[in-house]
Amino acid sequence: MIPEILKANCRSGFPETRRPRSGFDKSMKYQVTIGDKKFEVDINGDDPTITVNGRKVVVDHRRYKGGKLHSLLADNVRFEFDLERSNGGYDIWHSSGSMFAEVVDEKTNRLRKLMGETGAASKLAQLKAPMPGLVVAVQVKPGQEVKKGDGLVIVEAMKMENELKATGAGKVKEIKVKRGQAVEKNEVLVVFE
Amino acid sequence: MIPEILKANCRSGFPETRRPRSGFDKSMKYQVTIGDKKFEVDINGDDPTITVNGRKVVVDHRRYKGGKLHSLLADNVRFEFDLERSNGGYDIWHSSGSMFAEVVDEKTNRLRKLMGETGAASKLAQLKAPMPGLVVAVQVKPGQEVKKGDGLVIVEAMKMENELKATGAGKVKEIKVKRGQAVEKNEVLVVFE
Amino acid sequence: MFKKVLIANRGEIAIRVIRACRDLGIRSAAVFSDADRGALHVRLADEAYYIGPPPSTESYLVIDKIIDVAKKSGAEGIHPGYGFLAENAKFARACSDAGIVFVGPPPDAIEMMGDKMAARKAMIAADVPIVPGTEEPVEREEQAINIAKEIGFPILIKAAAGGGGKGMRIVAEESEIKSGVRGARSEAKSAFGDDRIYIEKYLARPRHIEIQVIADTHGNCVYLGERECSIQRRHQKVIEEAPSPLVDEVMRKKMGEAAVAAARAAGYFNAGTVEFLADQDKNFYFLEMNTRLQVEHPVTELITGIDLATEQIRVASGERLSFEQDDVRIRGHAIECRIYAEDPLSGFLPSTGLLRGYQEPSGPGIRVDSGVYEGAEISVFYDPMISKLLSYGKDRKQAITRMLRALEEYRITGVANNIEFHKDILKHPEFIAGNLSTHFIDEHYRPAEEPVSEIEEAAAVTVALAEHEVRNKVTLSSLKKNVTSSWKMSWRPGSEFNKK
Amino acid sequence: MFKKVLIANRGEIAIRVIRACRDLGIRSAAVFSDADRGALHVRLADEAYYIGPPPSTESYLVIDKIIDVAKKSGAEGIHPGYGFLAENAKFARACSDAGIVFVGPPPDAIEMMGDKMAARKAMIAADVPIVPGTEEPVEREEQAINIAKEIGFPILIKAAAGGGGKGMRIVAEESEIKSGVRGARSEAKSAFGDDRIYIEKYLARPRHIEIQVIADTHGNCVYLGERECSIQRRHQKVIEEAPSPLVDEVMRKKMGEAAVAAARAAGYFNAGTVEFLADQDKNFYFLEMNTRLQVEHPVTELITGIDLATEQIRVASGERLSFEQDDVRIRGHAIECRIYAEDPLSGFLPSTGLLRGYQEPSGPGIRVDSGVYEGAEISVFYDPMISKLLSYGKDRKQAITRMLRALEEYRITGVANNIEFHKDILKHPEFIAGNLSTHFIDEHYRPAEEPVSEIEEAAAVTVALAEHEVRNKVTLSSLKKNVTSSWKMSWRPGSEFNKK
Repeated sequence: MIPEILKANCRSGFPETRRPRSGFDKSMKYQVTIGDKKFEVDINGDDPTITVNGRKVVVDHRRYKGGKLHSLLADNVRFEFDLERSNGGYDIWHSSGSMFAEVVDEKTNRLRKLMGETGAASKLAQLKAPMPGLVVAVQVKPGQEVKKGDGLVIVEAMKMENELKATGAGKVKEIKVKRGQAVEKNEVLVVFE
Repeated sequence: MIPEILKANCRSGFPETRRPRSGFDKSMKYQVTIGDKKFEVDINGDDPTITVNGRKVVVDHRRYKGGKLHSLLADNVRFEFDLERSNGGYDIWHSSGSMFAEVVDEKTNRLRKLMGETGAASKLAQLKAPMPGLVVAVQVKPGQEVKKGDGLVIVEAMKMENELKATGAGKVKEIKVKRGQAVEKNEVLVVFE
Repeated sequence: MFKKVLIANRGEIAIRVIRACRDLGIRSAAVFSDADRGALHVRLADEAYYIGPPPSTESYLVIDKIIDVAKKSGAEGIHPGYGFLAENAKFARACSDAGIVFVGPPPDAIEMMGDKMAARKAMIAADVPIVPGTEEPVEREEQAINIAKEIGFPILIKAAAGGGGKGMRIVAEESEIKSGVRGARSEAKSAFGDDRIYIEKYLARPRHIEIQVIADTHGNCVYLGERECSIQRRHQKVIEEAPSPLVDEVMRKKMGEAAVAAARAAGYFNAGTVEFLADQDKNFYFLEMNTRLQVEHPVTELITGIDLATEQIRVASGERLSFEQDDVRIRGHAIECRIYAEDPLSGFLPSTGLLRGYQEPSGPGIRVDSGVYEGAEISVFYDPMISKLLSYGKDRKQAITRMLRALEEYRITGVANNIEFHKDILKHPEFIAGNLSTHFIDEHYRPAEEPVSEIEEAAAVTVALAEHEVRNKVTLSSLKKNVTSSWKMSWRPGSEFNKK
Repeated sequence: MFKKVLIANRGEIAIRVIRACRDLGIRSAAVFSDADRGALHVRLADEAYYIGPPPSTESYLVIDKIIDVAKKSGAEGIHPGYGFLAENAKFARACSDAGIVFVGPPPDAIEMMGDKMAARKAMIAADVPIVPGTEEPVEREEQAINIAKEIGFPILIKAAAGGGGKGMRIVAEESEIKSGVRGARSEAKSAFGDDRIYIEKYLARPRHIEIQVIADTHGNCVYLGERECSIQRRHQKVIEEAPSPLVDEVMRKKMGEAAVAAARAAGYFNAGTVEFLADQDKNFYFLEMNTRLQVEHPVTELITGIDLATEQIRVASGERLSFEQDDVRIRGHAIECRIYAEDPLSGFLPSTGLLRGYQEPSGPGIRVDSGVYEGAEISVFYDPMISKLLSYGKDRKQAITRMLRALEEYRITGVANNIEFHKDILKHPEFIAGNLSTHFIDEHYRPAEEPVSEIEEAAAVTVALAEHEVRNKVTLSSLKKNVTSSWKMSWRPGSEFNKK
């Protein structure tokens, strides 16, 4: 079986494909969370006029380059994003950086609210290695309170020592690595309470 | 099901993949036909030393960019080809042009010879439209003998009139299009006897 | 200065203007047909407006649509690029009627220079040398025969509204005149909607040399040296260079002053090019004036250091030229190779399709003005130009050397292209010696019939190895061992194989 | 001249040398580790030789392997690029022992300039101004404290074998000295295998200005103006420009002559760079000499029109310099932005992975020296530089404007990059005013914490539309209707959808 996402990618690789005129649900509300900002996007079938946080916008959205390149004209203003499925959401690459978006439809969102979930939690949970490398120093101990910006672990990679800092406040629960240890990208180094 | 060729493409997309050390047939002979030239290529499992028309060459062959980009080092000389499956063979794009290759293994080749097939026949069989366009003139008639370089059909495309010429000698059997007709790329325009 | 400019064009020239706008701090608005929604000019502009179906007659050439989206966008100026509406006086007038500045010359100048007859008359009056020929359009075929006899064969039949080689016929003897007139007329009719033709003396082995001029609305007009554009195929330029190997300081000054006289005679402002035919004895004759930015303008930018596209917009907004004639200094040598999706081995037949692989050259002395990207489509609807490859060096030799290096680096797969053709020309002893004429291709270009056998052999080996790999299906697990973790990270979407 | 040159390097500098070789008609042979088989330098070279596993200590740094493949290839010269073996005197000697020309200075000059202490001594003897500090390596921490007290705080602790900011510590007060010495020593040990350190006065708000020199083996030595490289992060240059906004004709001549004196004192030939620290009053002090082609050499190429890499190879082959001091003319202004795969918002942490999308800028005044392509991997094993983006303009203002335009056009996805960082710097009023110092980043760079809300909103809309599209599974047939035939032609391999 071709996974669903691959189908989507291949399909949207056709440069000339217009947004199809049929087969879409009549109306759909999506809640998109980027960082601590939330965007309500209402899409009505294949109507080019959508609303975002209540404001009407005329959009023209296409995919190119095998589906990864998303071109958006929003009221004729040009945007370009490279979208990559990641952790149930999307990694969004754009010309000036990257961000992560979580997207849920209205139904799921309502359900979640009922169940008391908070959506994309942004509290300090764990420190992951941003690249493969060698741990040259661990600067914290279990039980230690840290605040945003505190140095946690130094990883040597690409011939440079990189100090990984806390992105928020928290209390160290467990150190998963020790000095001299080689780590993979995204390997968990420190767990917080 | 993922078609076999897609698998091959995806698999070879790993840039760091070395030619694997196992699972290959011990020895295999291929006959590759490009134009009117034939090349016998002997490959012995994953041995980097192969022979081409009896001459030994040390090769390092990898695929990049989703499998389409083939990099070959032949006795350390660098070549690069973009291979695309086409009509049971391969379209080969390289930095100075393109060509078509037919490839058969030894067994198939022997079988073919027994059955009296000639392999990639290069005689004038039909004229296809090299691009979509409009037929503005047909310059030959059924029964007419043509020689290499004779004008056959004029197709207007990209705002220019393009005279399609005979690539060899032959006798016109049938004209498939008429003046004013729009044609697709690769549509057959003239059939030869 | 404008705050927003609409670019009524596509491809590399639209991108050239987007870059000029950015350099001036102006917002750029692109237009696109259905075929161009994913085109590079749309990807690079700040805004983009849909203007209709792929055929240019239903989109890029529809004056009302362009004016409408210009108004909608709030653009204060429209840059027409080259081709399409660039030399359409009606469009220039429609712009000013809509209160939008047309980034180009006054409509009257476009009209005068667009009418070859009127232009010739004006040039005669302004003492600019012209090629002997008719001053009025030729009506009947008999008339054509008489004129031809008068000025002598060979003659050239040209469309009055023409350009780019369309509606053009060379006639060597009387018997060919009738079919030549008919052919030129019908081609002119379909290309320009105007079947008037005229006749002039056909110069044997002429060189095509043109002078770039730019004028402001305050009466200043400056020439920026010449470009030699003798290397042509299908009557269209493919290689241009500046300075010309033929032109010395004396000839440059004479031609430059003639070009300025031509521009002044037309009441010209903004950028324009006065084209001349020159013989090997350095005589030159006015051919026509192109009332727009030329395809080959970058060679002039490279040798003068003057940015023509930004200067155009500055002048259009009413500013004075930022330099005078004496400030113009020529340094080094520049060459442009037009890279087309076409097959030189089949009579330069255009090629269309997906750019499967696309990697541009770079490095010292190289500039690429392109309108495509890997994965983009070369469409059947428009000019099959992929890019303009430019080289710059301290002298002609270095410019050629660098161009050959860049051609060697350029990787284009999926469509036919003329890179090998350019290499053949640039390596030709006559080209290296600077012995150019508009017949260069016919006289000297002999494409290699066969690819180099070394490449064929390597291709055969590659095909065999590829086939071998496919037949001996390798299990995933044996492959995964060698894959680094970072790769695994990035190969996520769309791959079956990382899901086990 | 050589017929073949081996390039003992990778990435953009290997490609720079390949281009120089092509310009000279020399065959180029690349080397590659397992991680680089598909790297761009391998794709562009004429030949390529495997030299071992990814870690550079097992491949690019192994002298024997390099010499072996050079012999095997039949190369007559080896160009070391920068980094790796470029400033390794042992390697230069191994080349000449093997009968191969090292494209660089004589081993003795490398050795002398590589030893900071020896270099300082030689400079004192040659009357080249130096920063006050130790002339001998510092042995014990107590010794360091005494020296520091003598020359006054702040002081700088540097590795004797150092370069590129490694093994470097700034110490503001006595209490920090011990840890500073220890840190610098251990970093120096692991980076260079040599833990000798020395101490010098730390200049507050210095500017880093360097002079390019080139000398032949016939006793000619010429300076090619200065480059200002004050914009640094992690003690590494990120933005360089030429000429320096600080330097006038008088200062240029003084610095140039000092640089030539420094080179002569070392018995130098080939290209080299003499680095100076300068204060805002135009005093300057010898810092070190880099005995190789610098990363930032293209800014000098752009303003002088001299091709440094080809000139290097010419000189190495025994030719005389093709120009004299009086021929060197500076025209215009050039800037280089080093584009790194790193995250400026996380302390410039390097980023690795697949370049999902990669589109380089181009157009007037832009040159990109890069070592990557779309689909290539930024590997963990080497320097995370993606490219050197260069702009050239008639003056500093135009160079900045064009650089900002190019940064705006540049599209890199899949790895973090510092494009926004460069934009922030280039738009900063102090940068525009030319008020630079090596502390510029610390003092002035304040990254925007939040992305522009307009982009976030557009991203949210795009995500919602993408999700909407995926959920409302469109049947293939409805899509195929709109697909042009040429597209279908080219989409053949690997696609399920054209097989019905």
